[in-house]
Amino acid sequence: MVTNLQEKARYKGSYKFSQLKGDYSPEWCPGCGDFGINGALQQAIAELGLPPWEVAFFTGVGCSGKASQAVNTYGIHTLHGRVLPYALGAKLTNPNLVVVAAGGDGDGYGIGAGHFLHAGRRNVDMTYIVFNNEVYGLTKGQAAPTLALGAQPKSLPLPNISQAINPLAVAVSCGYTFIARSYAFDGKHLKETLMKAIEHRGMALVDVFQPCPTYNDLHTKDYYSGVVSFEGVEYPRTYYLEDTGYNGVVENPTDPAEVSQKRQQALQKAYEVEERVPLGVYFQVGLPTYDELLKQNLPPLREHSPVEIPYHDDQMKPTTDLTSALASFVV
Amino acid sequence: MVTNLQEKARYKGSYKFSQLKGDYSPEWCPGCGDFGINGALQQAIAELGLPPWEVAFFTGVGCSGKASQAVNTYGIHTLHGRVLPYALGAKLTNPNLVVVAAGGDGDGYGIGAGHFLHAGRRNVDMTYIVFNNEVYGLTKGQAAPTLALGAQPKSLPLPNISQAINPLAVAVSCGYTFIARSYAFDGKHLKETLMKAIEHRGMALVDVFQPCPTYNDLHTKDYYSGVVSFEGVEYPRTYYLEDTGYNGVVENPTDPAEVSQKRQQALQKAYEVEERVPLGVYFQVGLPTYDELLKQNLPPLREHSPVEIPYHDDQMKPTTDLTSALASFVV
Amino acid sequence: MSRKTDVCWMIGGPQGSGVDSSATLYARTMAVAGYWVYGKREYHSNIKGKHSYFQIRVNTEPVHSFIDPIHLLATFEKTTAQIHAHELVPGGALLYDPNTVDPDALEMESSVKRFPIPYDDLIKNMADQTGQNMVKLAITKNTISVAAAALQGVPFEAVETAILELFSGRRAKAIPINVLAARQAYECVSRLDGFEDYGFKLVEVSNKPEKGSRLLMNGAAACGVGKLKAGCRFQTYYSITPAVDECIYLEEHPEYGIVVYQAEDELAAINMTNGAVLTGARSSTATSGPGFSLMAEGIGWAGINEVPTVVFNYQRGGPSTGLPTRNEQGDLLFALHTGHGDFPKIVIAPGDMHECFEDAFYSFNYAERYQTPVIVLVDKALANSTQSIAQFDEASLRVDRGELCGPSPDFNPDDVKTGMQLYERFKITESGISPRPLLGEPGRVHWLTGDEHDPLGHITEKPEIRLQMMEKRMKKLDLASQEIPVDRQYNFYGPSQADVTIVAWGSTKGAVIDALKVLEKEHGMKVNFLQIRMMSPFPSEAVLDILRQAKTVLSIESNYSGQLAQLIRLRTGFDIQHQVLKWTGRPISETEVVAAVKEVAEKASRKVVLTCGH
Amino acid sequence: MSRKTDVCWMIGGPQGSGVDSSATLYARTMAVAGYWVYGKREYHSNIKGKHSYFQIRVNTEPVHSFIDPIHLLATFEKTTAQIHAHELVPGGALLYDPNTVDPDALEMESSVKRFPIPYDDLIKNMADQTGQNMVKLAITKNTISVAAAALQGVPFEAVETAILELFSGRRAKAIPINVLAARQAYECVSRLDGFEDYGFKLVEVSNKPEKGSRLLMNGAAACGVGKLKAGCRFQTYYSITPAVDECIYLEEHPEYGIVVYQAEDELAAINMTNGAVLTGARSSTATSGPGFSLMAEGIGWAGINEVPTVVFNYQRGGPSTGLPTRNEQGDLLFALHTGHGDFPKIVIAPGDMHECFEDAFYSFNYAERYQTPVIVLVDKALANSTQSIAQFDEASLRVDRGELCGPSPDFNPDDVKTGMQLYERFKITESGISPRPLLGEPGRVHWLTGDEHDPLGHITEKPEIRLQMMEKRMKKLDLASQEIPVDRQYNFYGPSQADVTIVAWGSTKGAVIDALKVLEKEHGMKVNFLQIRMMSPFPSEAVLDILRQAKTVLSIESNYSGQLAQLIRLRTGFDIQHQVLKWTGRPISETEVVAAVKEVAEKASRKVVLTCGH
Ligand SMILES: Cc1ncc(C[n+]2csc(CCOP(=O)(O)OP(=O)(O)O)c2C)c(N)n1
Ligand SMILES: Cc1ncc(C[n+]2csc(CCOP(=O)(O)OP(=O)(O)O)c2C)c(N)n1
Ligand code: SF4
Ligand code: SF4
Ligand SMILES: [Mg+2]
Ligand SMILES: [Mg+2]
Repeated sequence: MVTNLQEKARYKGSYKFSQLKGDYSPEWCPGCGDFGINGALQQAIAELGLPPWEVAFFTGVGCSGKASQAVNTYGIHTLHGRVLPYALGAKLTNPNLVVVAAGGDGDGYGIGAGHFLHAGRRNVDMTYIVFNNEVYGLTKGQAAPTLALGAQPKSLPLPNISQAINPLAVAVSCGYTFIARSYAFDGKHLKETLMKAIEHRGMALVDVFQPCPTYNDLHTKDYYSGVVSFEGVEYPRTYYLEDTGYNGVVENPTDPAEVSQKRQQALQKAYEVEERVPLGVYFQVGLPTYDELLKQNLPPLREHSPVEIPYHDDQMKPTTDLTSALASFVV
Repeated sequence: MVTNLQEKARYKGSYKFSQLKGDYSPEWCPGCGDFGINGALQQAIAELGLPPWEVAFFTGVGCSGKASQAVNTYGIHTLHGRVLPYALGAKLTNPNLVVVAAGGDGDGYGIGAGHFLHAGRRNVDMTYIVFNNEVYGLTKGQAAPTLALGAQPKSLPLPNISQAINPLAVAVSCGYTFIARSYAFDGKHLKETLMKAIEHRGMALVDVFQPCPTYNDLHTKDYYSGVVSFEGVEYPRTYYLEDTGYNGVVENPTDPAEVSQKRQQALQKAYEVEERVPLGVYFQVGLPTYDELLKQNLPPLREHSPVEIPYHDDQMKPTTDLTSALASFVV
Repeated sequence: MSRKTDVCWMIGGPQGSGVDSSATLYARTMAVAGYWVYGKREYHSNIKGKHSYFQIRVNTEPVHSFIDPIHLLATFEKTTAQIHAHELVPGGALLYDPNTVDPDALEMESSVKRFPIPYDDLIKNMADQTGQNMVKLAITKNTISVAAAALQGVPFEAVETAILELFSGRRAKAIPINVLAARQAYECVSRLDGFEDYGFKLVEVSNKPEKGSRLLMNGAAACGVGKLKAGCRFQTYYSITPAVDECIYLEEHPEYGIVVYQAEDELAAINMTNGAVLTGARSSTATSGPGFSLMAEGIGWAGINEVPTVVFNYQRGGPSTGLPTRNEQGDLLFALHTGHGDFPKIVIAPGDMHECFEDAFYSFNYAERYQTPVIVLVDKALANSTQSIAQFDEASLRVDRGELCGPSPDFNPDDVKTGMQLYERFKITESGISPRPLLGEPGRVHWLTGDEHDPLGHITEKPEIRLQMMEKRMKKLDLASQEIPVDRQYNFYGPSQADVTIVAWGSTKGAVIDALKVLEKEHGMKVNFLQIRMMSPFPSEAVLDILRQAKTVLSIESNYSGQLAQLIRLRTGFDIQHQVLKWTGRPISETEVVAAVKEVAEKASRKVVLTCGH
Repeated sequence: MSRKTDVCWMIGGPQGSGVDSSATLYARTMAVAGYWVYGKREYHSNIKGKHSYFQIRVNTEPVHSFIDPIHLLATFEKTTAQIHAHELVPGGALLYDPNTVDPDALEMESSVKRFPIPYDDLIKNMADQTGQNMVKLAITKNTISVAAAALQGVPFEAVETAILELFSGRRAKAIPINVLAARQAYECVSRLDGFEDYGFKLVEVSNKPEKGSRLLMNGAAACGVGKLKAGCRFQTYYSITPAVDECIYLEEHPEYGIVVYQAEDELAAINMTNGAVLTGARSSTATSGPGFSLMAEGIGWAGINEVPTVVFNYQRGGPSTGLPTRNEQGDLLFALHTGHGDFPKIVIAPGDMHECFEDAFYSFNYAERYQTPVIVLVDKALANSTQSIAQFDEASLRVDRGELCGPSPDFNPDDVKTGMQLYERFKITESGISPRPLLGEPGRVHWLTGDEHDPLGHITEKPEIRLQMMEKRMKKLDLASQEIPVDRQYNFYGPSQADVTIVAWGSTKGAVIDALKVLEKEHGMKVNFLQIRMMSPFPSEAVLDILRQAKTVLSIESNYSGQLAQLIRLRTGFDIQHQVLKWTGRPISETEVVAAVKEVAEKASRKVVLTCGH
């Protein structure tokens, strides 16, 4: 996959991921998967050698939302459910930024569902990480839209009577060009997945299973690191898609047959979470990004990004020539 | 499929659909597909013999939104993008109503995308009709989220640079239990599809292709009623899924294999819109509805619907006994 | 040493460590012993680890607020001792864990009595006695802290009864171990040095309230109870602090058949409520600042469609996400003007538990009678504070459903046409109120729309209809103003002539009520108090009358800009010259009110900024 | 018969039938002929079929409003004639299609001159001459209507020039047929009975403005031009009437590189704008009532994070969906109080095209200088009305980006640590303003959060920081109040001493300005006018000064509740005794202002309700 990230990788090896760990403590509960995700993200950024000040890390509101406060890049803790609009606004005006958005499953698939869906349509070059813990952590464990029908984690007084959405299938259905899943405490896999997502040119979703020991006693660390018995044989709960020969990457994006086949394969795989849990890249396709398409429509963007186009001189006199703007009004 | 609609079908044959056509003129443009959809809905209601006053017809805001104003049932023209919450609120408090929601593709898949997605999770027993014309009609033809990447209907100054979502695939991914597609000017098929949707117990989506002659010159009436040439043979543009042996109905909802197979089939079919356009029921499964599940959790609902539970006497004295509500506070 | 009538206990600790249960038990113990209590809860927007505390004032008379000084600080770790020890009055008591806290290192009055509690020993003891696991037993530290009741001269029976009452149902199996823990601690404290001459033991209550005659609860629950009494059948919410407490309370009472629906966002919450109300089911939604900001459009739809929707906004520290778990009265002006365009809103703000219950009950009456949205402004301090109160007065309540037209009398089930008859939902009437049909009623077919409409509910842009419809809707507020009893619009406390007149609203009421007594008794000041309950329609004339007669008017509010003072100026032209404001997110105490009134009286300060509380 | 200096032309017809293009052509024709014009557009929320009309006032002097009586009504179907004929002045002219309209059946002044236009014959003629299809030619009916210019004594050259100018680029191929249509009609009218003695021919303009010295445009475009001049690089919107007009205008100018992003809803629109602003790109969003109601939360986030976001709210008839295509000034109080909690907002309201341009330009300066959201309130009448105006004054404009700290001077690309240095984005300063870094700048790493925060932008719930941060943010409004030039806060027109002082805002300005002249000249009344442009921070002292000196104060607003009058009372205590209000969704005319002022002066009416216009 072609990436514009190479030129950004100026600081490979020049700092350690631990330098990205700030003084601010997000005060997550002991054993919370959020620690794992934040750590992996710091590692991914450091390993990619990105200049931290060119990374803009946006988060929603929730336990997960505090992640942006605890990483020493530009960190923007936005509003509940609105992380994607913020991230998109920044990326579209300054494409030079590496934009990473993250938030809870309530944040992203619940109140933010509309933006989640529409971000797929735009294919802006950025990464979106969802902390999938099946609950609303920060408000004390209500059902998130990822919680299965009938499930009753310890925080719920009564069983959940709503179905879960399938976020990966939704992502496929609305145009995400990179769709992956990982697990908060599989540090290596998560870090690598995040690196791939950041390197991907286009809108990338990484859904991360995240144990919430305080409220979710169904899908715990033990659950994910446990085994499944199938016809007498024991298998680890999670496995890597790549290990099974699965290849989610579209080799030739202009071949509709391949795109369609890889898409259907992803949709099928997205539903295989009942027993064993596949991790990895479900789908990836290289399509023109929104930023690129914008240039076709707006000539000045071919030379400057929006934030760079000049509009005043040293004396702060505005330099924009209004002739063409006013042409049709002059009498 | 079991339905509770039989008992409602008290007025079969006792009125004509034309009696449902009110005095209010929605003032759609000549040739607009909205006429077809509204007519088919009136026919479906009349043919099912529903008492019109027990039908609550909710719509969003747009050209399509005016539909509820032009049918002589209870008609509620809600807010742009919010038709589903309104409809759900009414159905959950008075399950005796036959609730039909409708709106534009901008309304439902655009600004209303979050509700669209979450309505799938709840499986409330109601019908949702989307007028899919690929544009924002009432605000003069901007791109709706159903408009394909690169498309440029006559209302757009520049080609669309966002991808389209696949509404049927999204619906599958978030739990709709009835998913169908029809066409505004295929009156018979549309009427029958709407009848099936209304009869279905659970959340039903009917996505209807709707020509907008004023702004959408890509997918016109001529387009849909036209033919496709394939290897020298001409086929009508639209065809019925059922005619090809396709069966979207899950026969045994408790059989995960069948559910999964029918779901994948629907997901696959949802993407076959490029050349020929399949109409019909893509997917249907009978699952407990939200209204039913609520009864498990709330004992009084087993006897009364929420709106019926009494709470005052003839003298308007409140009759609710607060003993159990206050029990834990009494000292 | 003479016993006291008014003392204040505090417990603190990391969030999630059981501070709340400890306080609940302590409060109940005191109530069981016949005292009146008021408890204030402070916590971070965090699940585990950050510092939280609970402060409980105990009094021999009914009490409505807290005071700043504390007499007894119960701690079981270091942070609490470090943060709060300085708040202890001279001669107060510090309970601490000698393993983690060195009292000499604390900033506090030297006369504070030190009571080391050997938590680990006590727990080890219990483990030995019961054979239970020490780690599991650690949670009983909270019960141990409660045993400080001994220091206040409260008999152990009260603690035991409180435990029995609290651990009911599923939790009953925890009774023995908690009783054991409490007893050990009680005895341990009683044996400690300084126990006897600890100076803040409580006077025994002489006219002990009858058992069962009172309630010990918070404002969120009081609102919930009021909704149940009103027959509310549908409550939507999207989890948010502090509104979620009311919703959880309602969820815990499935026996009333109220559907509590966790919506996907607040847009769904408000609009589902609007939809539900149309069927005739009394329905409401509850939210806080950020969620309330998302409801503006939906409230407007209810306004133009004359839909009786009830919205509870539990105010917290703003703007934006702000201080999610802290107190503020910062949404008043926003609530009054929420939604674009002009439409009638009824906005009320209860000031205590009884008013929470009443206003929750009456909000549905107002909504249905005036067919317009009602916004109830609660604040976090009211929602989360615990108070012992007299039982609610249910006898005087009456349901008012407003004008309902009912199904058409001409309806004949055999004649479909009679069911299909149209109905003028928005008929122009003298009062502005048009009899309301419900979805599903035969012979009442009509339309609703967010657009301007004619009497049938059909969209119209005709200027002459527009003219009438706006007037029709808006004049319902005049009617409400006339009909709603005056004491539900405002309350007046204290002498009719006074040196200072306080104006306040919401949770601050309690502190002012209590301060009036202190100001009179201890400072010889004549102060009276105008509490505003109804913000829209505003009781302009009455308020102006009162303020015009007042010598010195002083407003007290928990917000930066003096929003009630602004509202008063907007509605009456009266410009309040002295404003007492607090915006640290911490509620206002009796202590602060007393001091502020004195400051204004003595120095004529234009603005007094309160800052007490951690 | 003496020629006139001021006449009013109207055209009407079903929506989608070309009424707008006809009016555009007519207005340009008149401008080309040297006149000054003001055009008002009325249409339904509908795509095709419903009645719409356009009214154009032509004057030999600059004109800023419309008048109610019309002198010439151009129709090509029945409805328009039926609805509007009665508005014709005695001796006015009706152009009609004799095939569809029977003038005898119309309610109108008997002295109105009737000019039957044989549309079908004219079109048939053209078809014969050009060989083109008659159905396609039907659209030229609109061009034909314009030819009524003949009646007003305007030379055909003006029509022809206007056609040439309008049909440029892709549309140039339509020139010949339109010129032909116009010429035929012009000649046809000139030959009709009554042509010669039609009494409302126009005086020729003596001091004809130089060609190219003026602009003929509407307020939405003027705002768009102002944004381009300001260097706005990112504009989000979600289509809505009437805000969408500004967005379409900007989309049509890709040459400026402004990204115009059609978001999925208004929540995305406002929050994307907030995100974009962080990079330093000047960004804004535009919406109307329902969309604005959805932006409250996002605006609050900008407030607490001191983000210079610019929001244009194009007011239309509310509440709710209301009257989507009609005028209202109903969002003032909502805009001032939008969003829960207290945070500083700058709210301005331009009153004419030049102010639209200016305010659009300066809104970005204000936003960046005071680092807080700016809300610009336009109204539909201003947005959609066409006016001939002098060219914009660009020379005096200066960009003010406020305090930007820029990248760290210590940054050394070879030393990653220098890039990672932290920066106190929310440093507490005297003025409340902290120098602002932009995302991506090395050595300026900091955080933003909707929660209360410390100088670095880390969440805090510490009371002492909260205390300061609220003050820091809020006091920026005081600074704005001091710094922003007075004439951008309010304008004062007319004699300093007057019998009546009018207070108004927004689009109503034009009608008042024009009415002042009429009141003086025709009624001998001394009237002056205070126009408020800046609603927050409010110029309280200046306004109170002016109003205190006034004899009779009268406010004129296009809303039900007199929102500006309320604001004035809120901010100054001054209670305006006479209110002129209009809430039919139709803008206020010069005619109405004149009549209302006279009524108040003569009868001291407390409330005058205006209702003119269809
Ligand atoms: C508009 C709005 N509504 C509600 C809230 C309250 N709230 C804060 S966090 C949260 C949900 C958190 O759940 P999730 O997004 O899954 O994150 P998690 O805590 O599980 O990481 C909610 C509802 C809010 N901040 N804003
Ligand atoms: C909150 C809000 N934003 C914007 C609008 C303006 N608006 C009215 S209809 C419409 C879109 C209509 O498109 P669609 O939903 O596809 O319906 P159609 O007209 O195509 O039937 C919009 C954006 C509105 N009414 N409310
Ligand atoms: S509540 Fe759950 S998600 Fe939140 S910090 Fe604790 S463990 Fe993590
Ligand atoms: S604009 Fe399109 S959708 Fe709207 S009424 Fe006209 S044809 Fe129908
Ligand atoms: Mg979560
Ligand atoms: Mg559409």
